[in-house]
Amino acid sequence: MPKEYKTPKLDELEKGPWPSFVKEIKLAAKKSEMSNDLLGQLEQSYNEKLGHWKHGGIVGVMGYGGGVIGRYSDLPDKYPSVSHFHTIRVNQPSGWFYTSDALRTICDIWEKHGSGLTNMHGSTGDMVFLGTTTDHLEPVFKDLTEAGWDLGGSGSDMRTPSCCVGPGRCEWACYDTLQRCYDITMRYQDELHRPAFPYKWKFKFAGCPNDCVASIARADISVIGTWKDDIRVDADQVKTYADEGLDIFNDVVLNCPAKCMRYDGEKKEISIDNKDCRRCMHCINVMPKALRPGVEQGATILIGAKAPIVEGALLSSVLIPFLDIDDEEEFEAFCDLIEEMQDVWCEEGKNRERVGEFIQRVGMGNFLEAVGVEPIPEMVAYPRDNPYVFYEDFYEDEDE
Amino acid sequence: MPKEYKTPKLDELEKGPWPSFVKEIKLAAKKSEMSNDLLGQLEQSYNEKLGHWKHGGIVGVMGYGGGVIGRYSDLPDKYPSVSHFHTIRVNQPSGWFYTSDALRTICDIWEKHGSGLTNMHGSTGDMVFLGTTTDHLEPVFKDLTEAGWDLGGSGSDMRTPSCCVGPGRCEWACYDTLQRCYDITMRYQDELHRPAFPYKWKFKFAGCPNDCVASIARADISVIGTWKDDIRVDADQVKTYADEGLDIFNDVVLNCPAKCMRYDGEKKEISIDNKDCRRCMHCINVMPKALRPGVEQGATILIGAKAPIVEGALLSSVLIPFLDIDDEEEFEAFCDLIEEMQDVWCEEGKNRERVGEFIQRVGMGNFLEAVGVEPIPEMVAYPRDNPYVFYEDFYEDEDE
Amino acid sequence: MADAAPQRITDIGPPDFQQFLPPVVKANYGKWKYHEIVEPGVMVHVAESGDELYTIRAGSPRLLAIDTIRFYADLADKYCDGHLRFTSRHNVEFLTTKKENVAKIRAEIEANGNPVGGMGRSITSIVHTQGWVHCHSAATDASGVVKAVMDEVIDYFKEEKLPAKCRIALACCLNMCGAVHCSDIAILGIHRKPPRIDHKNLDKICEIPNLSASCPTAAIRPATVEGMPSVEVIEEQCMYCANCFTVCPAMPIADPENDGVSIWVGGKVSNARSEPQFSKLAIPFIPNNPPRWPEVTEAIVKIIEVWAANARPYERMGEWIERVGWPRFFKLTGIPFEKEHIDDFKHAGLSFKRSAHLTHEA
Amino acid sequence: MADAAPQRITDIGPPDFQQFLPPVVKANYGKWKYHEIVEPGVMVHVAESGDELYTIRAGSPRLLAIDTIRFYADLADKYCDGHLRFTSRHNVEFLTTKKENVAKIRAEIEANGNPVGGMGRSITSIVHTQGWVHCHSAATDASGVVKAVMDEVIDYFKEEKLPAKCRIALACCLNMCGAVHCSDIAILGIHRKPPRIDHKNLDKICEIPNLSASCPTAAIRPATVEGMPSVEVIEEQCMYCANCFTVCPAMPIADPENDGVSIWVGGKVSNARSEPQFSKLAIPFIPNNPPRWPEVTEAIVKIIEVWAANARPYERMGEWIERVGWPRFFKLTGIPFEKEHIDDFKHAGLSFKRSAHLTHEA
Ligand code: SRM
Ligand code: SRM
Ligand code: SRM
Ligand code: SRM
Ligand code: SF4
Ligand code: SF4
Ligand code: SF4
Ligand code: SF4
Ligand code: SF4
Ligand code: SF4
Ligand code: SF4
Ligand code: SF4
Repeated sequence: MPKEYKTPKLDELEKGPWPSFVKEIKLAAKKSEMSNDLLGQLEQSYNEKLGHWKHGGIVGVMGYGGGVIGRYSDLPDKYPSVSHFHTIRVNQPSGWFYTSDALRTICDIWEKHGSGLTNMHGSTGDMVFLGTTTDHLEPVFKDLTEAGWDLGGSGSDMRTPSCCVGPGRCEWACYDTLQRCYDITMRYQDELHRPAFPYKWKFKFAGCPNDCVASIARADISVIGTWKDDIRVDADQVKTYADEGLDIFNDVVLNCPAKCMRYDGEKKEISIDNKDCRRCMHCINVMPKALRPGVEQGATILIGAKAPIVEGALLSSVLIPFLDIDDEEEFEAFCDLIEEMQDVWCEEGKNRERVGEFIQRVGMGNFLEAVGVEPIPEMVAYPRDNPYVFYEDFYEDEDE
Repeated sequence: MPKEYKTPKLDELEKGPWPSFVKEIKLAAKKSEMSNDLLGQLEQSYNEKLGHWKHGGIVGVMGYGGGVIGRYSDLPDKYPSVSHFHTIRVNQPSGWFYTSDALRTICDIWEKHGSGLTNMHGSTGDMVFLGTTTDHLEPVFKDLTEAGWDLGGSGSDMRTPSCCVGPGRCEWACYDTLQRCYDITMRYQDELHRPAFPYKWKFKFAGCPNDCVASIARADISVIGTWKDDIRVDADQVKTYADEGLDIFNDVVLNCPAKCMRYDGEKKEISIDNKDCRRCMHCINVMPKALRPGVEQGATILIGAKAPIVEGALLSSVLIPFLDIDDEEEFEAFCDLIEEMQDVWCEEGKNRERVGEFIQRVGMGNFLEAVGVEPIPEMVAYPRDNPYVFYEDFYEDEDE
Repeated sequence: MADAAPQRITDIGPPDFQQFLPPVVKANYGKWKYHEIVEPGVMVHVAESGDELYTIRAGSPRLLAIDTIRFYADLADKYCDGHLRFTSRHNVEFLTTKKENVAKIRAEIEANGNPVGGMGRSITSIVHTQGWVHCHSAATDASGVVKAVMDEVIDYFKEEKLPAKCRIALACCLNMCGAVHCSDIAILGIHRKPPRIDHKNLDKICEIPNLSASCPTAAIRPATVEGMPSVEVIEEQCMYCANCFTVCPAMPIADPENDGVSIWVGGKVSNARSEPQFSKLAIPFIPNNPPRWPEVTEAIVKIIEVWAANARPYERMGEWIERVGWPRFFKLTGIPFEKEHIDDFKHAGLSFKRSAHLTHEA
Repeated sequence: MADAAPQRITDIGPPDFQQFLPPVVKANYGKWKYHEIVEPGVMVHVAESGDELYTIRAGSPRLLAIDTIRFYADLADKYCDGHLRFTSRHNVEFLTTKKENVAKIRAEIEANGNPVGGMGRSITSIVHTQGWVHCHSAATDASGVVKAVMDEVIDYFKEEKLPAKCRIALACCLNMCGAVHCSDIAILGIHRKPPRIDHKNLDKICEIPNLSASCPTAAIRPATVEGMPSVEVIEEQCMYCANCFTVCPAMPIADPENDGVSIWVGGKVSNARSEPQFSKLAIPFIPNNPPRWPEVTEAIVKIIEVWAANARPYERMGEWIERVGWPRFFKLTGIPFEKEHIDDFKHAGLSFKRSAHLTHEA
């Protein structure tokens, strides 16, 4: 019988209409002493306003450098079952599609080897198995791989790529996010499992500029779908929206960042100057039955997003304005560029320097030169506004 | 007879429809050997693509530290009349209004003591007397002051303030630019003539947000007129503009940065949500007969503009969103604040550190604290987006 | 899938997603035409073929016991031919071609305590991190704050009654695992005291040059303390980012009285209308007050209500504030503007108001 | 004014402007109602009283011989009761209440070679600096380039045929006395070679610590050269700003082959519509080619024409580029985009395109 903890503070969080994580821990605690001790330690944290985990140590499965986060309680005597409480990151399938069978297999493995608690999913995208001991790592790994699953990334490696639902269920997907996410994951298994970079290296794939996987904010390489040709307009549907009361003028036209739409209120007709359109998606979002992205579709590749530590947060910035990433040749070229960038970053990057910080430190121009990409104005919001140019060539006159 | 220089290069610049500075130099050269030698040296510069002036030395009039820029030719043997060629900065009257008599007096003084060449005006605003010798400095100063004129600033002092034409000839002036420019100039004569600051200290007064004196780009203290209440609308004149063919919708409403205007094309009526209006002036500029600033007028005070050296160019930023600067009490309070800021900057500023750079270095919050101004959200375009907050107070718990 | 291999299997990657796609998805892959939200939390996607796919989205606590996952799986078997997915914000979605199943799924999942919603102009689940449940670095809990906030705003999850989407995120320390920096509302755990130094052990477990280099403000200097090689922290230069602690366990920084939560607003990720933006500081500090962090929930509810009452349709939090100006935001929410709001980090000067574009009250 | 004082007069300041105001200005001071541009270069201001004031604006070379000033004075006497003013951009303005004088003033001032114009949607005089005429620091001439450019664009001065105002400014070195950093088109003199060091004299005339501190990129280090205290410059770190030369004459930087002109576009000062903005780099370098700098004038004319042909009414250069995007600007003007255009100074990262807001050509 597991020890019974009084958890008046946590019990408060069982109340209220939103589903309760405390209920989940208690549910798991019925079967797992680990989860039960977690409950105890967490209640103590709630009382003391202080976490009780020690700085992680390096643990893992044989031959892999990533996928496991070591974790130890700083009150191991009091909560012995969580004295080791490592998490295992399990690489999710593209788009987080599952079958009930697949989920049950996973649950069974985790029931056998761990706390029975998970995150579905971690914020990088993995399934997170929350809490096990060092001696269970190899067994759980064995069971997982035998069932067809593998670990995700952690440490200074390629991290588990993730993607939006894309062509699986979205009319706006401009390329096959699910497939390309899978392709990159499979291609870089070694990079994903064996940290060899200066720091983490994250990929996210969004099918259109709505960016439902937050790639521009959270991935070193952000792949965002877009299109080249004209927005497809179904004039009848425009009229229907107008008739149904949509304020096309104020809600659509006035919100167009490119100021490239005109609306004829009498005729209920919309016209778009597509050469100025920024592919922001707004008008399409508001009138999905009337407007659709063009048919010449592909992706914009951006680079460098990260959280604030150390130099301040970054959003990714444009590297390739348009790539027909579904095309195998262009995809190969993209992979070549990835590898080229990895090389340059590995060679010149400092320890714990994300690629975005690296580019800022060495200068975008120098970075482009090193990876063999031509500078183009699409890469900047605006050209420099300071006159501090490092001209590389100057003429030497005779008398020097 | 002055030496005659062949100036084929400069002669090219006598051609063409725009008034020629070469003609002016030649005109002056008829009466002045200095201007003649200037012609010779300038032609040489045009041939060699190189200036021939030496780094300025410190020259001036007794008791003043500013107002004169020392200048020496590096070819004194070849162009002896410009071996000394100092400029004198003469403080212009507010708004650059002159009478013909006043101008003639000035011309006569300069004919007597210098090259006969001027800049009307220098880019800070002074009349610039272009070229004289050290021994003429005291005499020219004597003649000027006797005629009621005084020198402008140079070096690390308050620089000659300047202002737009304002109430003198502009319907949009929201305060008396001419008077306040004059007041500040007179009040700070000592600061203007005797450099005692870390670096230069410039004031510019614009009567409205059009900023016709470029104060926000060029003055450490930028005073820009604005108003508090509603834009005055003359509905009949709006109709007239519409009837005369102005595209009120596209040219006015769509350009409103606050998106706070609505236009009823049928009734030809404009409506403005004044609480959102940013006082940008655009609609008023386009329809001066129909729209006017409100009647509760005053000024926004901004601080810190400068050219790029060393840390990059700066525009001024909001210090006081609204000040009824025409009111004597509020003006006194403004002067008190100026002096407070001078003190703090003098005490903590580094040599050659403009106040804008100073504020960036010590932090706006600390600067405000030092000068006794409350921080308000009007001072920022947006609050910080990084989590690196220097909290000043933290609780100490018992066991420390 | 399972396949008893004698040797150790590695680098196989995740299963191919194809095997998990519902048949209707396979049939209409990349051929969807449009979608419609048919009721809160339920949308239909219509394919060019005319096929329809209904999605029922339900809120989930993310921290799930395996038995709950099994419950989801059972529900999928019952109504969705065994198909379901999770979203990028940790909700669970049931996918069915049968319109008549929608109400049934809703009933069963709601009965389990999972509200249906989070679509369109709503608040969806809060992206968050580990907190005291699993991380050594946390300045606050994650799941607890999230639960407390969602309890208060759940109506905005269940109904579409906001001007636009409102994305809330939480990260329990400045590492920002939730990547909260681009959220309409971000809750960020924050320390407010310099690290303590375990001089006895420091040299044994950490590399001093690396440690010094880790500090963004160069507040850490090598020093010999009681004869031992260690470091000192110039306290005035420390802004409590805890990067030193990440690099070196001998620099603990958590402190019950000084740890807490800051609130950030106006960020976004999508390119819709305006470009993606960072969230900006709204409330510098609220002390930790478990189990329900009432000051935090109150502030968030207030911010949402003010935005909802004042924004135009389709205006995200930051777009609204951008239009009416930050002074209005502070005025309407009643949040005091303080020195801490003014940036003083690297790009500080760029955040100053460098124009006369101001609103004034007559 | 003149008043023979026996003792030295100081600190009297400029004369009170009041004594220079035309009577109609005094009478209607602060009571102007509206204005109208009645013909290019001529406007009338109408006061609430109904009084009218005509202003005729004429281009001036700024660098004026006193005899030219006297000519302006005579003209003011003849038609304006002795009143005139100069503008913040160095034009001269004749002020009269008599409509019938307008044509006469125009005729006489034009006959003297001063075009009338510069109002409304036009190009007005170029704000500029000293150049080789008077400054030791110049990387190019000022007056010469200005004259050459104005000769080419004078029709835009004389007629109102642009989408909006176009402000051109020139500064002959990075000190930017013309404050060109916020101009629709800025011409900026620029060095491209590190300073030479006069080791023999340096220590005598300059303070070495001040000198080292003056360099924004920390490229200057104290060094002993041939036994003398001096400095060395790490050439790869130098971006030729010449701040060291400003501080120390023993660091000359001017160089005929490497000095020249850069072109910047899209800045503005007014708050009208958009907030004030810095100009951005369009052309990194054009060699000095006196007396007429044909490559410079050609580039500027091209930029103006492209803007004029493509901008909407009221769209300043920068507002147009902001709307259609920088790629379009480079494409239409044919200016090559190069590494130099990408910022690598302090705030570099903020100039990267951090969104998917892009135009694409099908
Ligand atoms: C589990 C997870 C949070 C969660 O609850 O979802 C997580 C947890 C941790 N993150 Fe994270 N990060 C997680 C997603 C992220 C994200 C979001 C993303 O990937 O989309 C970010 C922001 C994006 C980014 O990478 O910039 C993120 C930015 C960080 C950082 C700061 C990195 C930086 O460059 O600034 C650190 C600090 C570090 O790496 O030393 C960090 C470090 C950590 C560590 C390993 C703490 C540490 O210093 O050792 C945390 C372990 C917690 C634990 O005990 O389990 N974590 N971390 C997420 C991974 C789950 C998964 O694999 O799916
Ligand atoms: C004469 C004038 C240019 C002109 O042709 O109009 C001028 C000329 C000089 N400026 Fe200037 N500046 C002049 C207006 C400006 C302006 C514009 C303004 O005031 O509106 C600026 C930019 C605004 C600003 O102050 O930031 C300006 C920013 C500089 C700087 C850079 C200051 C900075 O903080 O970055 C320097 C360098 C220095 O001070 O060492 C400088 C230095 C100089 C020196 C004194 C060169 C030097 O290093 O000794 C020049 C003397 C030239 C000569 O031989 O006559 N000048 N200078 C302008 C003054 C005339 C007058 O009094 O009306
Ligand atoms: C005379 C002068 C003020 C002075 O005290 O000397 C002046 C006078 C007027 N300005 Fe100005 N501005 C004057 C320099 C400026 C400057 C400063 C500068 O260029 O260095 C600016 C800021 C320029 C910038 O943004 O870069 C300036 C931005 C404006 C604007 C805003 C234009 C815009 O759309 O951005 C207006 C409004 C308009 O024209 O519609 C304006 C409007 C006016 C009006 C119509 C105001 C009025 O009702 O009298 C005046 C005649 C306008 C004209 O020339 O078309 N004035 N005006 C200056 C004439 C300079 C010249 O000789 O050409
Ligand atoms: C299911 C999901 C993708 C996935 O692969 O998991 C998804 C699905 C859809 N998104 Fe999304 N978005 C999803 C996360 C996101 C995110 C990422 C995030 O929040 O971290 C964003 C960026 C948020 C931001 O900007 O901060 C996002 C920004 C959008 C937008 C742009 C909204 C805007 O105006 O800024 C749209 C367009 C719209 O809703 O009008 C959109 C539209 C849609 C549509 C309508 C697309 C479609 O036709 O199917 C889908 C249903 C929308 C809905 O929920 O109202 N989706 N969407 C994600 C559901 C998360 C959840 O459980 O709530
Ligand atoms: S990012 Fe675009 S394609 Fe992907 S789910 Fe969102 S709206 Fe659909
Ligand atoms: S996608 Fe965006 S930029 Fe393009 S027309 Fe629609 S609203 Fe305008
Ligand atoms: S700044 Fe305003 S008040 Fe002054 S002249 Fe220009 S438009 Fe008139
Ligand atoms: S002044 Fe500017 S912000 Fe105000 S209503 Fe007019 S255009 Fe809009
Ligand atoms: S945000 Fe900080 S405390 Fe929270 S999980 Fe990530 S590293 Fe740990
Ligand atoms: S908490 Fe951050 S700022 Fe403070 S010493 Fe550590 S690394 Fe430096
Ligand atoms: S810009 Fe430079 S060269 Fe030109 S006058 Fe000013 S300091 Fe001299
Ligand atoms: S020119 Fe500028 S960058 Fe080069 S050494 Fe001198 S101060 Fe430094």
